[in-house]
Amino acid sequence: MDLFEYQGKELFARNGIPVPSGETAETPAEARAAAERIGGTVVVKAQVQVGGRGKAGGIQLAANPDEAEARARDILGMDIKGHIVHRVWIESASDIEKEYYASITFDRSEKKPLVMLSAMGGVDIEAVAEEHPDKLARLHIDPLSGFHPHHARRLCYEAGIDPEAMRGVQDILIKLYAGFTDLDAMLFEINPLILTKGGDVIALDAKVTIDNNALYRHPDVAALQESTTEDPQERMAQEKGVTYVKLDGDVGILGNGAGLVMSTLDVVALAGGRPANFLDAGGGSKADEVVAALEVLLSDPKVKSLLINIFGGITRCDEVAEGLLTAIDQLGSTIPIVVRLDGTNEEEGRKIIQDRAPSNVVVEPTMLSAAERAVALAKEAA
Amino acid sequence: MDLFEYQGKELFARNGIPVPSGETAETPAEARAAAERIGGTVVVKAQVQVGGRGKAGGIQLAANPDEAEARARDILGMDIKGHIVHRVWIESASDIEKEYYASITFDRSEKKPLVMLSAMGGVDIEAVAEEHPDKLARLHIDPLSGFHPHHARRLCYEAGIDPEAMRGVQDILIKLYAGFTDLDAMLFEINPLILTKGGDVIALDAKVTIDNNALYRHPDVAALQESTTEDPQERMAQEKGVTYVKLDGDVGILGNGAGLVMSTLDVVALAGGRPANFLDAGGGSKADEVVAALEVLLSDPKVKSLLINIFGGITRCDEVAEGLLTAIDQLGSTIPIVVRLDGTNEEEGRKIIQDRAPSNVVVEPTMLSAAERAVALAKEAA
Amino acid sequence: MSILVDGNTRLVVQGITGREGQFHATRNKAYGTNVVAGVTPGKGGQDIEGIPVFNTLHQAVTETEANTAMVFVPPRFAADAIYEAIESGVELIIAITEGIPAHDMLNIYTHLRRGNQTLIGPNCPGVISPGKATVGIMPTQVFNPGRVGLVSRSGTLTYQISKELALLGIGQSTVVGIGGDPVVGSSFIDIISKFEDDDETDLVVMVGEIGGNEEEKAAEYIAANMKTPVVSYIAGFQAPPGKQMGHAGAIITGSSGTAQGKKEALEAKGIRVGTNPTEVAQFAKEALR
Amino acid sequence: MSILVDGNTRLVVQGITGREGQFHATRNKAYGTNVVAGVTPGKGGQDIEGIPVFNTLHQAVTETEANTAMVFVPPRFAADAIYEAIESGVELIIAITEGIPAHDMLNIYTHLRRGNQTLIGPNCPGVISPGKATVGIMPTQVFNPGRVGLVSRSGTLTYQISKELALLGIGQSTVVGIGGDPVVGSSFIDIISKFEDDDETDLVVMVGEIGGNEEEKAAEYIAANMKTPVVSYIAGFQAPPGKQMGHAGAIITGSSGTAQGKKEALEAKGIRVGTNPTEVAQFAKEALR
Repeated sequence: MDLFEYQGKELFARNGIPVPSGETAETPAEARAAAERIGGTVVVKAQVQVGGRGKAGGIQLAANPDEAEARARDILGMDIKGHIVHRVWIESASDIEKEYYASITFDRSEKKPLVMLSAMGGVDIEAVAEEHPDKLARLHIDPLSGFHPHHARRLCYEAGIDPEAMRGVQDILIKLYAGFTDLDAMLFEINPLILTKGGDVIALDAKVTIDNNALYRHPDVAALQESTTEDPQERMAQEKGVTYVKLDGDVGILGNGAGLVMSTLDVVALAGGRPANFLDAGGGSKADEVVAALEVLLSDPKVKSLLINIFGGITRCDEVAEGLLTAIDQLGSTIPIVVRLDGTNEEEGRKIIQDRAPSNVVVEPTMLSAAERAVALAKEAA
Repeated sequence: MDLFEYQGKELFARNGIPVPSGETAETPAEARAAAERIGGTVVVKAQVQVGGRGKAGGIQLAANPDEAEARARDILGMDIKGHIVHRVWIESASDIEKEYYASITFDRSEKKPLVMLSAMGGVDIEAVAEEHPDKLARLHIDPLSGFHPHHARRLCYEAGIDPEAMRGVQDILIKLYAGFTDLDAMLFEINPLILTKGGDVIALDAKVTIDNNALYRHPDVAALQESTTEDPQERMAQEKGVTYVKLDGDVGILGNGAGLVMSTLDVVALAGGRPANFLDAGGGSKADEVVAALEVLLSDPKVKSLLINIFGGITRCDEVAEGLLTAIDQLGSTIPIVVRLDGTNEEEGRKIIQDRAPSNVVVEPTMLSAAERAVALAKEAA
Repeated sequence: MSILVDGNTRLVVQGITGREGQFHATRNKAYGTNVVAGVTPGKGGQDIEGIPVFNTLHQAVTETEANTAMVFVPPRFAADAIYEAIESGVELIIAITEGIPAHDMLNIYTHLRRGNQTLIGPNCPGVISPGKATVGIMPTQVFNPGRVGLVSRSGTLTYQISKELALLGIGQSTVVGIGGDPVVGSSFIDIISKFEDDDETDLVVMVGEIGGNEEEKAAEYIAANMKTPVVSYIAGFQAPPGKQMGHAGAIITGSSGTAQGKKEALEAKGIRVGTNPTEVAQFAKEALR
Repeated sequence: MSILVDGNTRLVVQGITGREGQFHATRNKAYGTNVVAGVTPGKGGQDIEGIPVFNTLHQAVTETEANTAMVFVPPRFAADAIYEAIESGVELIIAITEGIPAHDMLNIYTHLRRGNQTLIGPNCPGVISPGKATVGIMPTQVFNPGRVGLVSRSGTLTYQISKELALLGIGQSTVVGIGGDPVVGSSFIDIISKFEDDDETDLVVMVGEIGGNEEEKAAEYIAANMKTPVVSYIAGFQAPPGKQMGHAGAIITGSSGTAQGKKEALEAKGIRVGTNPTEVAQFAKEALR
């Protein structure tokens, strides 16, 4: 689960990491009111979960409430790389002396948290990593013995943090790591982490990703979750708890297990078709989940044919077949549906479909033949 | 640092471990008032840091405030194995169905925390361990991977905890371990841990020892510290931060380092004398500490001679000698003092004494000769 | 031989009285796996179709000498069950459960790697040595005894490729689903090195997918250490690019992680990569000639 | 030979710019120890009587190839310094600091014991191989080169017994103060087993005291594994009994822990136990004949 900047800053603040004070606003009038309460020069920042906001004009200074209202009017509704701005964050402008970069990543490859720190922050850090690798200090941490003050010191000296920022940066790194583990984070990133002219060290940005599997331990974070997609099928899928990504083709795809679904997309492409989506009904799909998944797929007018590709392990094919019948019954769809069922209870599943499914549902014996049939049917319908 | 029962229960309560509600009282009138506020039958419990309170009559039931006042009058001022009762704890009486035993110890030998649990609580647990070792479940915990729910389950099944108490005991064990590590405890002991007739699991007692070296991390616990000794020298030593234990002889002893001081006691005994105390001025003793230590020793009228046995490593003998001169100057003592100085800056130290000390101070070259001289001088003075 | 599970496997199932635990434990037993015990706290003394149930894994292992534990408990309790399995001393732990928090697995992984027990999974379909034993949720009818070792990050894709192999008359020595989570107990390298040492494995099929860099690391390992030939399949050429919010991830993974990148990394080391399940089975057949 | 420290020791002193750190670092150097670096954050680039100071131990070890670290930082920061020393890769860590919280040491001990670095202390006087090198706070004038290995829980008692040995003309191969805290990095057994393997050690003097059961465990170990003779001293026959508040401690330690109990345990294994420092030196002399 990705957090918006304002949510990340709220979490940081709760973990003792200094952030500028601020407020969210969803209308220009709210932005004005917020700027009045905060006082002085403020920054109006688009709240979207995508990089490059600044370059896109989504971050603007405002010297007074009038300007804040005007800037908010500019920014609200903006489309930044497909993300519509529905909310801005207004915070008091900081007096920046230096800009640093700090992050903690869950490094799958090393199977350790990776802490990175650079004195070259506020810029494209990927470019820094590429062009000045020695300016980006990196340290993997043993998860069992944890992050210690000496790690923070080493990172600061290796990154070349200024002496007057040493204490503040070390303190933030220690709190950042504690928060990273306490909150089951997959990513904490601060760019820029600034030294103010007054000598304080403050997080000016906050990119936070929390492990979805651990949200049950953090109900306050889970409660922040909101849909960030503008697509109706993606929204519906989120509501129903289905793993769905929209693509731009016309062959709707439903499979069980991410690997098999990815493989199905590849095979549809090889057969000359264009997948309309990625939809994983999950490793242990039951009838209800199949119904929910089909509802999402069939609500998409671009879908011309459906390919249901199930290989049962923990999933049982008879349950999938029952789900399919229920969905067709409820939704009354006449779109051609090609079904491939293999694995646990495959005979029972195929029998259910052959005996009881309407004529727009056909069974194919192999994945390849099913893909070819679905592609052909989509072309016919187009 | 050992806590009183009422302090331990307060810590337990803060860690989510259920304890009976109660109040402390230092007078019979306070006990009556407390019993009135608590209501119903209460237990009046002597607050002393020693086992066997119950057998000594330090724990009494009281059916009403009148009885509570009377029982408090009985108990306050009682001498339980040398500990005078200055305070009682009044708590609502529990409806006991079963009594268990639970503890976590810092096991120096295995270098792991040891969790113990028994369904035979409320009695002398050392006897249970001796006579029914299979009734006392024991489990060492890896400090880095920590205490997990499966440890709690295993302990409960192995100890034979009743099914209706399973959940409550497991929950308490998990919280107990978390508190043990969070609070830098050396001992957590609950005897009895009870199952009430209502089905709740509650800690009826609390023995807690916190690592003195870690008290800086727990200022709230450190603030609970109070002197528990009735002896004037021990009190003075505590105030001055000197490690001192009174013994019943007449040769006062001051050394640096616990091992050397223990050895000095042994050598004094071998020389036919009786040590008046154990006093370790510490591994890095400086002049101030020597002055403080001598103040404690010289305030004891039973001390007939003093043996100062210093082997300097990190301690410097010249600083000890200066401290000795300062102390004699300030306190004006004429008691015979035998000094043995060896190690770092020994020449300078001996010279300071030989040149500037009054005539009641003599220097001996070896520990053995110094002990013999101090014993002889004590006998002369007696 | 074969690797990990075989006729010497003595299986204890953690969470045996749950719906799925019971279903698959009895299926594993029906296949011929020696399922010696189950564990569900509070249900000690019961039995599941003749499999005795214990309150604690410690007791189950002590009394039945189980050497393999299968974790079938819900995600919130699964990390605890894996720790319990580690402490019980079993040689092999196979964790089927999906949805264990990543930080829990990070701690488990670090703890486990200091000893010499093996963890497969979590979020994996299990392990089958066809004709000998199966531990997990795989549909056994797809697999036949043979001399191909198969290792995969994906469950259902494993079945698909095994089915394609079966259509060409190829069976497996052992099939291992290592699981798709960010942190799993055993990597491709851990498993293919076991296949390298197995007399009954003549070829390894490695089934990867987009994300991470385990396939790239395996390519290096194979080139440096393997005599047994390897063919591979990678899923996800058409997959939508994963959303990358921060830059830190991009810095550490660089350009690796795409299906095309993985394919090129493997092919650079002389490993043929199929782009659909039928093709990789064909490559396997050719490599076995 | 000798053990732990000698002419190959390359010492880095953590906390070198503190009052005690500076005093003892320069004394160690004056004795002949190769003190190659010091560490104090923020003071990198300075030097202490020619010893270069670095901001981090990592940098100090990288640039000077130090193989031994001495921890001389205040107790609140000492656990961090020990972790830093472990990560720096030095072979030997000698922690002088007194007052480190016991739970911190428990974690450090568990962490350390999974690798193969050695920690002596904390709350110890250090290690000296007379005539070769000293690391710590011991008064060097008390020690002479010789063939007795001495290991002790107590600092000042170590000096006392070494002095008694000197009065009888006996010197030491190495003297190790293992420290008196509840959890120290190396036990009696760890050190006497090193003496057993040392060609230059003909006799071991083990100096124990009341509390714990390390002496009892050492007695078992000596009887089972040692060819080198051992004599022992135990302090605390007249010591006041330790206050025992709960019963849990009594259950685990049983009757061990008293000076008399330790003496009997050692004597039961044929190890002579002196009851005062002069006597144990005498026993050592007799054993060396």
